[in-house]
Amino acid sequence: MPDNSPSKRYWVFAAVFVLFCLALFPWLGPPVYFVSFLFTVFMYIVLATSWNIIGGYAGYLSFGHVAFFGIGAYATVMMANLLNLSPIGTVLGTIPSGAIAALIAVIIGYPCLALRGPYFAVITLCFAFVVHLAVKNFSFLGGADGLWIKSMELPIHVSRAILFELMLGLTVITLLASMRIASSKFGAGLRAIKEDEDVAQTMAVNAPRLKIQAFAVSAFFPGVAGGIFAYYLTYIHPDIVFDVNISILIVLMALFGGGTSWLGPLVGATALTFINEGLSTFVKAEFARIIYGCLFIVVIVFMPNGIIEFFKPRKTLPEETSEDVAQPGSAP
Amino acid sequence: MLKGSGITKRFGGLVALSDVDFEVNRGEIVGLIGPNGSGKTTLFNVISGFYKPDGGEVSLLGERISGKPPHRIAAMGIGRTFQIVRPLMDLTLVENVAIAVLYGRMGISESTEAKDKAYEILRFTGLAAKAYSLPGQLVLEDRKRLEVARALGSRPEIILLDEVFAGLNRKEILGAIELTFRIRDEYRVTIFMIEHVMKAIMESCSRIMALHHGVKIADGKPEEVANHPEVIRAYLGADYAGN
Amino acid sequence: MLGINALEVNYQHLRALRGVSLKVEKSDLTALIGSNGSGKTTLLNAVSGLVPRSSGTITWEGRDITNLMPDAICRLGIVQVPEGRKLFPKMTVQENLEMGAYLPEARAKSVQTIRRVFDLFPRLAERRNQASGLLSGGEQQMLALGRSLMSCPRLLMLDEPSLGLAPIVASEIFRIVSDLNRDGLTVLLVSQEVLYTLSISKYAYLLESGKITLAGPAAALVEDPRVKSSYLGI
Amino acid sequence: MKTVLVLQSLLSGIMMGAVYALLGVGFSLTWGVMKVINIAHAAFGLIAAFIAYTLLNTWRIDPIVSLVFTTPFLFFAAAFLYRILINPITRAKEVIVSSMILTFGMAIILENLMLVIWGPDPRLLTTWYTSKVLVVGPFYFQYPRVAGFLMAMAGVLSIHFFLKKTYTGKAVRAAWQQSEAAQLCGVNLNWISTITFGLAVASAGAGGVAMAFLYSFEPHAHNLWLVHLFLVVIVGGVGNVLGTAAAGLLIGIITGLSLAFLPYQWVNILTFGLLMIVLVLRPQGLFTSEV
Amino acid sequence: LVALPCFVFAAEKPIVIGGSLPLTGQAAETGVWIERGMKFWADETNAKGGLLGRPVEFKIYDDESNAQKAVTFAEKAITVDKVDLLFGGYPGTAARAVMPVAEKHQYVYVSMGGHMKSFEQGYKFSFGAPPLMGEWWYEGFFQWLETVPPDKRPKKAAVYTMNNPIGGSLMDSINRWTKKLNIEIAIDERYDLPLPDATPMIFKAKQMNCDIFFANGLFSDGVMMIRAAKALDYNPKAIVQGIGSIVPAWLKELGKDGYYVFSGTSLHNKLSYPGNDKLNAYVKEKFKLDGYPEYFGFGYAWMQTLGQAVEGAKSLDQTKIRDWLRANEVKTICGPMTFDEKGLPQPINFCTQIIDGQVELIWPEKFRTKAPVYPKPPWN
Ligand SMILES: Nc1ncnc2c1ncn2[C@@H]1O[C@H](COP(=O)(O)OP(=O)(O)OP(=O)(O)O)[C@@H](O)[C@H]1O
Ligand SMILES: Nc1ncnc2c1ncn2[C@@H]1O[C@H](COP(=O)(O)OP(=O)(O)OP(=O)(O)O)[C@@H](O)[C@H]1O
Ligand SMILES: [Mg+2]
Ligand SMILES: [Mg+2]
Repeated sequence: MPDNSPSKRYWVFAAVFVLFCLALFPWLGPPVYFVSFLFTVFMYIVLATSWNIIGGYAGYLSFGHVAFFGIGAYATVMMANLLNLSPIGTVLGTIPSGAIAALIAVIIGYPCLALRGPYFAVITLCFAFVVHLAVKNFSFLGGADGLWIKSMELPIHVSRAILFELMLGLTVITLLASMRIASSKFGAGLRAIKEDEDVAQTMAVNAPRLKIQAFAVSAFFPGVAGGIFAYYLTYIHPDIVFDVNISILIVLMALFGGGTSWLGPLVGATALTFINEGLSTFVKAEFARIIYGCLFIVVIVFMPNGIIEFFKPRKTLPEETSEDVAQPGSAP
Repeated sequence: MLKGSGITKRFGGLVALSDVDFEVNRGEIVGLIGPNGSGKTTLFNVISGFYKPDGGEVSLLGERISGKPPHRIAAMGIGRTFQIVRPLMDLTLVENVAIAVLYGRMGISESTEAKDKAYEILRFTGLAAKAYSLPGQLVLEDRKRLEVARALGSRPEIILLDEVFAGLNRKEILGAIELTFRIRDEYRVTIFMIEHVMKAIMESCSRIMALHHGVKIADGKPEEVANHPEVIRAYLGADYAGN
Repeated sequence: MLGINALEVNYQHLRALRGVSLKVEKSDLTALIGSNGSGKTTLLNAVSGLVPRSSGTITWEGRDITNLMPDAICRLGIVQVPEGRKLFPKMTVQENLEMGAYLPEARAKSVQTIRRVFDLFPRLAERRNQASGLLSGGEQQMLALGRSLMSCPRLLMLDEPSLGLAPIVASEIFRIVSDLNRDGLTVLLVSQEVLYTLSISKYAYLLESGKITLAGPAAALVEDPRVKSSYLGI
Repeated sequence: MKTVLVLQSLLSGIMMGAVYALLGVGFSLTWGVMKVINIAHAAFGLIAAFIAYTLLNTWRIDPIVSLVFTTPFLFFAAAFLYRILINPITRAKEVIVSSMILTFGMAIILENLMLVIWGPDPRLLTTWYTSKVLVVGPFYFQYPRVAGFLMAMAGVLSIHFFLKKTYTGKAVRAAWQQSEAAQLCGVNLNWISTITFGLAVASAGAGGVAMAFLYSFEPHAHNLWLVHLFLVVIVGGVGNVLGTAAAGLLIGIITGLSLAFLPYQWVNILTFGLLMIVLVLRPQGLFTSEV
Repeated sequence: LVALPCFVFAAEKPIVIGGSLPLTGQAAETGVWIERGMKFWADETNAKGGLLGRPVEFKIYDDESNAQKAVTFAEKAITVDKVDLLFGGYPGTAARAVMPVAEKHQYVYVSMGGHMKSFEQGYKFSFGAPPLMGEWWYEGFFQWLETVPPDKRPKKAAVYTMNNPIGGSLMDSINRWTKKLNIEIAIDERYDLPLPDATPMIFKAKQMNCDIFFANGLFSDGVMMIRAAKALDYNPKAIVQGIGSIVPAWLKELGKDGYYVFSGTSLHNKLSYPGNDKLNAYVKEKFKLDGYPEYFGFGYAWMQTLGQAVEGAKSLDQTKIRDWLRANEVKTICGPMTFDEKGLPQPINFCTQIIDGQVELIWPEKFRTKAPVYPKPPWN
């Protein structure tokens, strides 16, 4: 939306400044660990933000998003190893890997997106399991042994810095895509689908197609991220890159921040990764996680619609009025 | 313009519609009456693509629409309201209607413009004052108006109204009847409406069809149908005359 | 019997009732009319305890019931047939009726009451094992009425019982309500079918924008010019 | 001999599936009737298993007997948690999502409490009958499986009868189909929800002990159990008690048979794959849902 | 006694040894024992005057059994805490992921490694001392089996392997040796953990008359298989169980049913190398166990190796430490070791069998603590 109000310009300026500082960071010679840590933060922002396109905007809670991440990782490593790609080739290879993830999203989205609500959540969860187990059983994909990828022949802080910049770039692109979608016709259609898919259809919203598009877009970025992550780790294993906990974590991150806007997942992913890290540094792991668990409870009890909604100026939220609640069995 | 022939719809053992023929011509206001559970809403659901008919077909302007998905049918120019209102609860009224404008046949794909247009439609349906509030705060009557506004948003050729007069008192019904005529005249939309409020239907419709147990039992001028013995027996009741 | 005094109800920013006072006398059929959004449903819900009451009092047989929970109010015999029927859609007709007799006193008599309800609505008896969500609108309304009778009400509050019903069923419902009243049941009836309603009720109130603007014997209200022009469309 | 293998696997599968069902009904109940997806459900079951383990190893109390203590304990603990934490959010805009996050937090807390109390090593419930075998003709049944199966049957059926036959049970269903109307019928919503949640969690306790008869368990085992819960409940139809039971058996049978005829590593793929197909073909679960 | 060394070293800056262990999560049970073994080594070293005259201390992160976290913590230890030495991690997947990190940062990494595949990646700073090498796990068993007269050897094998890197690596020696000894592999299947039901496995093995049963898994699935074997009265000549059968809980759960199971190991508390007695005495006193648990020994042995290398190199310079390890022999509780260019010692081939409630060493012959029981007596 072309909006050139001063406050908007101010925000854009601030964002560019922050980005610039972030991009500069790894070259200032910080301990590599901090570079890696921020790399993980970015990765989760990418994952949560792209999840949010299907999960937050369209209301289709995918619990299998880690599958796309893993597919991207495997595709990248397979490509690099089979074609003997150079580092640059490998980096570029993450893009087709993302495309492969998106393509798979289209294929499985076709039957799965016909399901609604929790059913969709569960079928995507199953999908992630199936992919995970299948990869583990196919020896040409390394099977239960996993795969190695040759790392860049560069000093570690340089190679980490490069991967950092890549992930940062991907983060920016993902956020821009998410913002753009939120304010576009496409985003409006997705919102209508989230609210009531039947009604959306009477408004000529081509729900099946929009959902698939959203699903594909939201699978693409995790695919690319998976590729970059594989390169970062140099060794991938199904239990690492198809870990269902990642799926659950990204859903929580997005919802924690608030799924209705692009900002929510950004805030959620950043907050949770930092909190997690902070806690595990200062407290014994069990107690750290007990605190972590309490945090979810506190947030949900006091900010039931995510952090973002909580700090937003409030529109008066209506109580769910009970007039004319659609009754099962009655026609739509 | 909208034409159905031999439409049959079954739910398990129940025949909700059996071999129904109908036709709605451009510019008409056609009423659909019938006892509760006679299949009226089901017929609308078949037309708008939510149910696939078990037999027969529906066509719009000569093009077959049965079997097409609901959004295609909507895009071809059939708008509808829901008997049990279904506003998009988290969106303001303007946003509700703007989505219909964006995806409908207005050819608008820019949000701001769509919202302006949506506001215009809301004003037309008498909801301008509440345009930026959420549907949860509306009374039933206004929610029904919102349904109508949303249906108009996609600029349909024909609009299916399912009991938008229910729960109104006599005075309010007069307002609603007027709105119906204005929809037809200002938006050049053909209207096909289900109604139990006989006053509304008698005064606004040029033609009425009556269903009973999924079978069409009458079709004709309002007075004809109102005096049709079977309609009186099954639907209006003997003391209708006194009402 | 039921007394409402200066009742106020607020929804977030909206004052839905602004100091309503009315009375329902024993064995009367009292009508409450008003345009859309005037607060009729809100009033009934306030009596039933479903919406928070900001100020004012509600008394029942002299006892203050303003702050009771809905189930406690139901226990006193104040029973509502809610707008939009609100059946338990996946329970059978029989089970819906049984739920009406949930409270122990009613449960004890449920066998007789259910027979009475089936006598009153033979259609329900035929469909007693069908899930209520699949009933037609008219049958659903009958079931809602039947369910409320199962709790052996002492005050029956009906909220637009004829909404969305075929004329033939609507008039039947009104006839049943007036029959019940003739047999001694106290009724508070909310309806948009103003003429019909006033013709069977004894006393009536007109509610406009959350205030009672007119009250009197039903026969008098029918003749009131304001009612005539705004509600009867004459 | 082949038929013996088939039947044996079938029966083993049924016994295993019954246990999933027992663990699943409570989950299904809170989800179906109160729209609360209780991620901590399996963790509660796991607590019961750990308590059973401790009682068994310190006082030689049989795990089944231990349920006499654990189910009431879980019932009251859950009722308490419901009152202070879950009740406030059940009227929120998106109960399913909020409840998931809330109970996810609860699950993390419970898991780590277990870790603090019992440590991370895998445990097995070893009773005097653990390696006893019931031989019926050519079939062998390990006692713990039989015990788990019987517990499951008893649990599922009693919940079913509670919901269908008792007034309180009907009130539970009514309250969640139409809460306002239920209140108008004199149902105390708070009370009913508290009972439902308590009951569901208490049944998880029984399910947890039954699971512990079959598998080893450690504090994070509930995550895997949870996956099975989701599957059973979805296939059975959310909120449908008998459907959940049937789905549990079905999944057990599929697993049992594929264990017998497929290389082991394909069994899970097959199970999850079949479930995906079931979901695509019958989106509302195999059994039409009812509460 | 504990406080004393602190006073002695008060002036010297301690040598910090950092890294992560799975102290919670899936692999926690073993991670905790490794930590205890390492700590025992530290106490012992400090009591003896430390390394290079400086006390040692650990900075241990809990990676929650998550390989990705293990990598992050390794980097944190190296680059933020700037630890002097990196200690070896666990389990195999984590070690596989950490090895390249250690390599990149040029830190010596003495650990179990991630089986043979990870040692074939050409890393220069990683050592397995001892490695937990699945490929070698059954070596001793087969060497012993070869000494059994051919007509008494089993003819048909059922092999069930857990589907992970450990399981996969175990197949190596099975495949090699069964060919050599002319044993037919009638069943070769993998399973994902946790095992849903062991009965069909045993049922199939029994039906096909497999007279040797390989259960290549961990503790709980191993227990389930033995229970099922007993339930179905399946009596092969030998049961070989991968990793679970040497943990103390095995006998606790199974009692007599757990007897006579063969397994391999790369170290054992009954070995006669110096140090084992001391460890046994310690766990006896501290944890009331007869013989130290295996992972306690691993934690200790890895630190033993690293410590000797530091002392040998007389420096904390990682390259010097590495070069010293490449060139010299270390003496560990599982014997002396020298390393090849992969960072591996000679293949280790201990074979154990549970006899009368004790994990006994039966191979190599010179370490034998009891004569093997073969064929396995039938149940009851
Ligand atoms: N999805 C469905 N499954 C099963 N039966 C259905 C379904 N939808 C409608 N029916 C049944 O079909 C019949 C016709 O229903 P329909 O909603 O079309 O009636 P209607 O004429 O609109 O009635 P009303 O005036 O009360 O709105 C009813 O008996 C209804 O119960
Ligand atoms: N849950 C709610 N939240 C906010 N406002 C509400 C809510 N329910 C009703 N209102 C508002 O309160 C006012 C009174 O509504 P109420 O439903 O009582 O009217 P009514 O007289 O029953 O109208 P109708 O004839 O449409 O049934 C209306 O302006 C309505 O918008
Ligand atoms: Mg209808
Ligand atoms: Mg009302």
